[in-house]
Amino acid sequence: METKAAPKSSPHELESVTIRFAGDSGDGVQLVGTQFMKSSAMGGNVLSTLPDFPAEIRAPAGTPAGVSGFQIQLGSKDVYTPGDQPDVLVAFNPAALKANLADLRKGGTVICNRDAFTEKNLQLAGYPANPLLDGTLNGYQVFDIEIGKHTAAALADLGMSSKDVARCKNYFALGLMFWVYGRDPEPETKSIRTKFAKKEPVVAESNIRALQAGYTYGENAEMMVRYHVPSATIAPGRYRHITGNQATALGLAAAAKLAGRRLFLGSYPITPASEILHELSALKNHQVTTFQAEDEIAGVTSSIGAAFGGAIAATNTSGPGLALKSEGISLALMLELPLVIIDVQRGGPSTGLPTKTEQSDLLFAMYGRHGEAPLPILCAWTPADCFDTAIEAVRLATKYMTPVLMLTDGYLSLGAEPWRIPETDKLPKIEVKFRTEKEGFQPYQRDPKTLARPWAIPGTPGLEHRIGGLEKDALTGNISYDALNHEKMIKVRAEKVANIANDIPDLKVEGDQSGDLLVVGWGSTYGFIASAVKQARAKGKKVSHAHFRHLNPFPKNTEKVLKSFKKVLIPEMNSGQLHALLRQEFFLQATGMNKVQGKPFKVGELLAKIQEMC
Amino acid sequence: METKAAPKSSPHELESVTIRFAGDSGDGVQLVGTQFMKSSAMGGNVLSTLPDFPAEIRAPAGTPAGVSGFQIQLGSKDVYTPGDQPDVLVAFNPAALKANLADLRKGGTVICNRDAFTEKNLQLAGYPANPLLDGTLNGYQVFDIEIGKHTAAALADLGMSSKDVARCKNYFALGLMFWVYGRDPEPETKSIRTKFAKKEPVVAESNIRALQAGYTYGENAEMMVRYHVPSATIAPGRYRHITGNQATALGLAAAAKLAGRRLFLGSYPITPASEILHELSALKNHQVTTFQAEDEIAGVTSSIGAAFGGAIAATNTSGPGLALKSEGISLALMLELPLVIIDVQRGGPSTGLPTKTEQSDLLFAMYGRHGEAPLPILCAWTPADCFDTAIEAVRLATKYMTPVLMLTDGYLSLGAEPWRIPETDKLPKIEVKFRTEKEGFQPYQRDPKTLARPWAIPGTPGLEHRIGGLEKDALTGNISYDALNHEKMIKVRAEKVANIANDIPDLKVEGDQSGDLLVVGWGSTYGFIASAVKQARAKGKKVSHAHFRHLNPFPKNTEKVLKSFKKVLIPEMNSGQLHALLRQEFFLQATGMNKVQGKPFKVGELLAKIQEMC
Amino acid sequence: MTAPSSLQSPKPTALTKKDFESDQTVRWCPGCGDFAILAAVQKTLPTLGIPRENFAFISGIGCSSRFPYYVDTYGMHTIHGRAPAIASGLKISRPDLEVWVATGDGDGLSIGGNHLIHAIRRNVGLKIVLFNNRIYGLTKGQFSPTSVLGQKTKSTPYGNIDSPFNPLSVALGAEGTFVARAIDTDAKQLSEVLTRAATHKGTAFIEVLQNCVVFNDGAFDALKDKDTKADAQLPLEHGKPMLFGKEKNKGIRWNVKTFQPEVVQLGVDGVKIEDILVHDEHAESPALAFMLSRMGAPNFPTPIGVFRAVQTRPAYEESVVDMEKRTTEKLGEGSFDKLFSAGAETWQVR
Amino acid sequence: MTAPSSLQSPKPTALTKKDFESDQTVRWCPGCGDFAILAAVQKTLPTLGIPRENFAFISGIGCSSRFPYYVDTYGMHTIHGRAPAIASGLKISRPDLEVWVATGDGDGLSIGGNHLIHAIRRNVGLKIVLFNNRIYGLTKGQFSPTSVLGQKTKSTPYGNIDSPFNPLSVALGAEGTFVARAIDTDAKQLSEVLTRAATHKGTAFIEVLQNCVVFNDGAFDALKDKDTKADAQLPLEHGKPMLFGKEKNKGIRWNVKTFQPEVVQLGVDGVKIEDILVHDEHAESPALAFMLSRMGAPNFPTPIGVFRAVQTRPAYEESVVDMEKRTTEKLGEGSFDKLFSAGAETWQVR
Ligand SMILES: Cc1ncc(C[n+]2csc(CCOP(=O)(O)OP(=O)(O)O)c2C)c(N)n1
Ligand SMILES: Cc1ncc(C[n+]2csc(CCOP(=O)(O)OP(=O)(O)O)c2C)c(N)n1
Ligand code: SF4
Ligand code: SF4
Ligand SMILES: [Mg+2]
Ligand SMILES: [Mg+2]
Repeated sequence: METKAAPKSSPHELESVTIRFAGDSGDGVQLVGTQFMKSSAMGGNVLSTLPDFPAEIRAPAGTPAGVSGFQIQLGSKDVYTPGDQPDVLVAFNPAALKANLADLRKGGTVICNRDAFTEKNLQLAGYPANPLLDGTLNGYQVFDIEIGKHTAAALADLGMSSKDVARCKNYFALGLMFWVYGRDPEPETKSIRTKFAKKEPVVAESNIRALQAGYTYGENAEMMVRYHVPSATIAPGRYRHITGNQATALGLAAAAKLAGRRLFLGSYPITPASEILHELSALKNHQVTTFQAEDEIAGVTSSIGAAFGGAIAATNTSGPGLALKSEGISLALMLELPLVIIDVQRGGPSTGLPTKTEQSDLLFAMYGRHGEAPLPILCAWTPADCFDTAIEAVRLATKYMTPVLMLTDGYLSLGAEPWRIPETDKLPKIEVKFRTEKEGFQPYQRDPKTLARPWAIPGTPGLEHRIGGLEKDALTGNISYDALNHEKMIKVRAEKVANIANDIPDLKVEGDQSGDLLVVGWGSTYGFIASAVKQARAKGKKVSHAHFRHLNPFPKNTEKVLKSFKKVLIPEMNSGQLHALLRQEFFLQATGMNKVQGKPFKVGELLAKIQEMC
Repeated sequence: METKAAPKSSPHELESVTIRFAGDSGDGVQLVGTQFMKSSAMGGNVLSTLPDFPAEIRAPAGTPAGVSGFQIQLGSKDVYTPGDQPDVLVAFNPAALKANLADLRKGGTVICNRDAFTEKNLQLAGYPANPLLDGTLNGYQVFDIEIGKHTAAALADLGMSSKDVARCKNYFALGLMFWVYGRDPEPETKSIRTKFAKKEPVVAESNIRALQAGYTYGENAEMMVRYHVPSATIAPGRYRHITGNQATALGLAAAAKLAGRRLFLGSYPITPASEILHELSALKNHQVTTFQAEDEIAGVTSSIGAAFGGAIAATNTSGPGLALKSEGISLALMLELPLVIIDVQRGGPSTGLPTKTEQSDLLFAMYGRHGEAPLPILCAWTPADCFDTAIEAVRLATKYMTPVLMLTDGYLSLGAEPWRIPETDKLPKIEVKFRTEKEGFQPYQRDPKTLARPWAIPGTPGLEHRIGGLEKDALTGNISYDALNHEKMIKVRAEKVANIANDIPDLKVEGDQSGDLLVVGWGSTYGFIASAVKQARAKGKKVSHAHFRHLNPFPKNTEKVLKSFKKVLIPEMNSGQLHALLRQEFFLQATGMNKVQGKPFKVGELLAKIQEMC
Repeated sequence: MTAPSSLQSPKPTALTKKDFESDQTVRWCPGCGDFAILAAVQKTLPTLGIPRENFAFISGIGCSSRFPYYVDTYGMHTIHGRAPAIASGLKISRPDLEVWVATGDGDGLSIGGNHLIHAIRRNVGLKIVLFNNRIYGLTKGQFSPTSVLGQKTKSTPYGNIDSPFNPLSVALGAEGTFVARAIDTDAKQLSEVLTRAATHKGTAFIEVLQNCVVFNDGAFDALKDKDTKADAQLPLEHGKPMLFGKEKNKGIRWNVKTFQPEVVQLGVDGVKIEDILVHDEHAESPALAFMLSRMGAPNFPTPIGVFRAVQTRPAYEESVVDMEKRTTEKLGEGSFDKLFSAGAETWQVR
Repeated sequence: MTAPSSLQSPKPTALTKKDFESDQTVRWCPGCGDFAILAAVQKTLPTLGIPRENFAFISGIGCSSRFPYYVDTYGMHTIHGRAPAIASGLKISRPDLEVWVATGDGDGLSIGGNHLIHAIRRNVGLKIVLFNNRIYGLTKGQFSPTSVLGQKTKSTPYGNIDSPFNPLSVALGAEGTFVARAIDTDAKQLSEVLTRAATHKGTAFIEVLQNCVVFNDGAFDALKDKDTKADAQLPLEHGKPMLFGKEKNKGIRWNVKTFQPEVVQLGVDGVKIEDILVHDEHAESPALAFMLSRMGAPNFPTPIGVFRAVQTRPAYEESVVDMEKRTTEKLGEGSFDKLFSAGAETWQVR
């Protein structure tokens, strides 16, 4: 396929645009979305994406319950979220239109496959009449294109079955979108060839032709308008698209490589955390062991066994699984073995809303163990940031010989963004030293600086020792029922965690260091708050943003930061859990903004609140 | 046995005295203690007792590790604790002396069995020389009596084996103590006859003779001094001795009887909560089902099943078990079924100090579930108070259709006091109504006042319905993934619990309603704080005491009470958990006093702190 | 405790399948084997002569565990793996109810394995239907403890190395008194087994081989395929010789020497009908049933039907009731008075 | 991952029992059966030719679970019921270690039942020693899942109504490849079984009948008593006919009709030695071992020894290593570069 000359009319320039692709599970929506994302990224845009899967495995075809979606925001700068509202909706069938129209910006663009608006499909979608004709779409810019027909025409001479032809529709749509947004279809053509290299040649050929047909259609159709989203300044390097769960998995594997140890993941599948297990289970040539245990308890306890043996041990789960792991985590804490626990938060309580996002496990992470049982807690901000967070979690766990809780959430798990593949030598160092020296070995003798006990693994001659969950003598680790020893141990365990404050970066303020309003967040709200604060500042508001990565201990400058602003706003996807912690620790008077709807804030909502407050 | 005439010299009067009986597991120490307690109670004293068992099941006989103890404080008023320090130590062997001497008040009294101070026993106890002779006991008042010899003499003509004779030593000691404290031995004589009615007559006879011999010994031994602890004003009625775990069990059983329903306890043994299961398992003629499940998870979930079926359902455990129950409790909360969870707190984290007391599960109780999952929390103050607390827990659970967490602890579990058996008609009402009306039935339609949903149990025609752990439609209870419905449900579940504040008594202040210092506590510290505050007030300090029974929600007047004092002191057997909650909820500036040594505060420690603060 | 309401319930009028269909849209994937099981249950229940309100369906989490929502009785969709424990609590405190458990190979054998074997050991009167699709359906396709070696799944991209449980061997090793196997699509045989389970006193455990069209399609095709079925299945019938094959001329003989069963053909090498093992559901020892549970492809046909059905021990809830009765006879009906002085000495203060 | 240190370790010098005695005072009740088991283990370990530092003992909670403290190797006293899972994690990530599990009937079969059967199913190379005293010792005497019917305990004051597990049936139902039974006080036989277990590849499961002097004294007296022992025990020997009794003239015969074993006497009613079942530890099918696991008082002697010992499937950790090797051969040694582009398209921004 040849790339065409300059378009007839010069494209409209946009700072950013949000597009949602939607269709039946079989429509290839995720593929179109990802490929569009990739070409946008290669085209120099910054972007953020979020897929949307039906709650049921395979809800009946053609019904709104079976619609799958993929949303992307791309722009020339400051794109931190997949966008509040699509500007463009690409709907492959009536159900997709039905399920998504309400989200579309008023006046936005609908591109749809007119061929799919048959009697039967309209009925399955629950449309009494054809929305393309009955005024439902008044006020929108509608392009109803016979995608099926055009695709079929383009592939007419390939001798394919009509079912196979229909499968290529998504590439037609992709080609069209390439034309609209001025993307070069060439790399995609290559990519199609590589992807289908092992299949019959006709497969690649047909998809390339469909792509081309879509592109050509845009060019020829008088009515279509082109848009141009100018390039952003992007750091040069090799990139890939990465979801939060992928990034978490790679972060763990990378950390283990950095430490020169095996990674052991003890896991039990649970939405939305399972992909971490899936990703790692494919890394069998990377000194990675994945153990799908019989339950979450075995997930965490097998990891404890592996940690005892010297592995970089981790376990991943979501709320109900974290509940089951509580006793095991408490054991790891008592044994003072390194362990990373990843909680991909979802809607609770109980089974709750498994496929929806929420930030409601913070207090559970903080206090979710019997007895006095503090441990470090950190959280990731964006999908790609899960990578760095996982490495930081491993660093703390091994340096301080402690279980570390890392919080991500349903939004991060599936949300994605381009990720610049790091240079190996720029990655943090993770130094793991096993004790081998017999002389003076005491299982609970602490490093005076970190308060960490030695890691002496089985197989080391002369260091044979026993550890356990009963309270231990502060030096020997033998069982001790002594009253003052217990108090001492309670204190030293707390101190060890509190000390980590000396080893983590200060809380950073984005914007001015003091002012009228500080918006404080943690975790996956980062992008939403950052966008809103930027927009408010652009409007002249004296608002800044501080976002916690470390939730226990808090960074040392936390109080200073919090008290440098007249007001503090704490948006959370829960009923106010960080708020509670900050009140408790710093007597902070703040305003909570709480959304517990299983979905992220909208930038617009946050902006409105900021404007209301300053 | 005849009761003797007035003693030679009139007895010294004491307001209160603390006595500790100590001996080998086989010495019958618990029996002597309990019988002494009973006679003291019948004699009109107020009192509090605490046994002390070795950490090992049956540590080697004759060693300090194998020593068992029983401490009692009796007095003519204001006895709320088993006493800080024994004034009198009754030691049956050298190991008992060794293990307990350090606790004895300087200048206190040691009564011991001289016959037991043999070479071998001294060695087992770890005494290089005989402490009765080498000055170890300088500064104490020592009565080393050949208890063995005297007992043998008294039973000489009964033809018993020397082993059987030795078994009666404890009654000799009891008789002696009866004489010292002016107790009437007659009821005890009767009690012995009843107790051994089914055994050979010689058994009762020998024990009675030993009792008598001890009493006579006291009378004849020139050196012994008599004490008199005047009677207290005690409400008339029928009394029994009751431990916290017994009281909890009876409270649950009584609550079920009051509700006219079966009690179902799903349980798994764990120290120090097991006795609740033991007690209830003996009540098979009381419509009580005890189910010893395979683990704590099955303990709580079987109870949920029973609650669904209409039983008054409860589950009891300690820290590690509570951790395992977290997911199940979250389900009960989502199902909105009544359930009482009893956590007998012990030293944590992990296995920790299983036989020691602690108050370190408060924040875990509060936040120990994933998602937004609030539930009512209450705690018991004294052993007998566990009875009322359990009834209150059942009342709230059934009235509000919610799981309720009740906290007791290791100290309460074994600690005991006389309990006035309540008149049935004075017990609280517990009204349980099952929905039977078909018309308009909706599983999640709420009572407008309590916000409770209806309890519609299987077997009711026409009310067939399904409930589950996924988020539910606010009315029908069907699965709902709707965003706003979820938020609504999160709010209503929280509101239901918060509303309970309208249904519980105000926080009561003991002492003046305002002043220099308020000492705030919760749970088993009650007696210790009450004693200390009384003593400080007696010294003219402007100090008062407020003690929480309801920890979530807090009573409505809490803030007002807290802010009526210049300073607030919060003593807790943890690192400051109630403190954290009060800071968080009321921005309270207070002083924490934290003891995490696996044992209760001493009244003296508290008093010193109060005096330091005001 | 008897539900006050169930006492009032009138004689069950003739119920139909429709009475057991709830108003909730069934949300399994089109073609899922769960539909057939649902239909079989809905067809069987009205034949049992039990009022609808006396049924309770308890499930854990999984595609299969959505079951209770679709049956118009009492029901609880609980948490992952705990259904047998929840159901035990219900049945023990309410022996008047018919308590069914719907569970999956993940729910029942992975996370819930312990509750399952303990319920079976105690012989709690539950009807446990385990939907075995050898995969985790709801979480989109990880291997389960019944997945076969080498199976490629989301979490075993290079093939499964966990050797599987045999659910029936597990149930028999856990002292099962009623143990059976059925196939989702064989409605008649499935209904028969369900009916038998319904009347069993104690735990009835039924493994239903169930097709997951999305993540493990065709797992049981050899057993279902018209052409291979007769050779692949060994239908168990109490008191009947174990014959199979299109002509019913193949059979199972016991080889005492190897202590193993072997497949023989009637008439070949002098094999007579008397040489063929006779099925005995009621054998006191579970050894026969256990041996049968070990049979399957490639060397043996897979037995289908009731492996074991004995009433050698009381149902747990019967023992509970009995113990209460005996204790009450001995100690008298409980009263507040008895309660408060339970196991303690009392005294009077005036 | 091989411990760097274990590579450096010199040839094991001749170890003795003393080398395996830790400095901690043993804190069981005087007379407890655990002492004998400890002694047997401490005596067996030095005979295995394995460096001391390569042993790890993992336990849960219970009297029996205090075991690791007393053995001077690496050890972990973990939480209740989880030892098999913790030990699995250790063994899988460190196949070079010898990982032993000490557990009780409560720890291993009640709360820990699921981890136990899953470890056995996977055939993880653990040596699991289950101290069966039919009681919860540490928590002072509640019944356990192996307590007998009617047993009076702290939580069953009127007698136990929970019918017990047979630990060996459970292990066999869970696909056990090595299943054995021993008695605490029979040091010789116990040591033999321990030695056999030590060399088994895969999970070795050993039930040790253990006396709790305090809460369930004498539970196994009939098996131990000099006078009754010979009739009460059936010592299993591979390849040998199953004979027992003081004169070794009683034996076990298989009754094909009833599909049950029966006790016969040599010479009586024409019973010959050839009629007696011959023990086969290595039988591919677990049916024989299962049948043996069902035998016991009052109608049968209790078999003691190795019921089953097969190497029909690889140990789990071997499969893990093998899978890694094969994958690495196919995909090449992992590097950061490969890691970061795993399963994804990449592109260059300049
Ligand atoms: C505590 C907990 N862990 C994990 C999950 C996630 N989860 C839900 S269903 C399921 C497995 C379902 O498999 P199976 O029981 O075989 O049911 P199927 O979907 O195949 O019918 C898992 C792992 C959960 N809901 N809760
Ligand atoms: C989670 C948890 N639940 C309960 C307990 C209490 N507990 C400790 S040991 C034990 C039972 C021990 O029985 P068994 O395993 O047979 O060991 P034994 O003491 O008889 O050797 C129980 C219930 C605990 N420590 N942790
Ligand atoms: S995923 Fe499989 S088991 Fe689940 S509904 Fe779909 S076909 Fe059925
Ligand atoms: S209680 Fe029983 S098992 Fe525990 S140490 Fe004592 S005798 Fe042994
Ligand atoms: Mg399944
Ligand atoms: Mg035991």
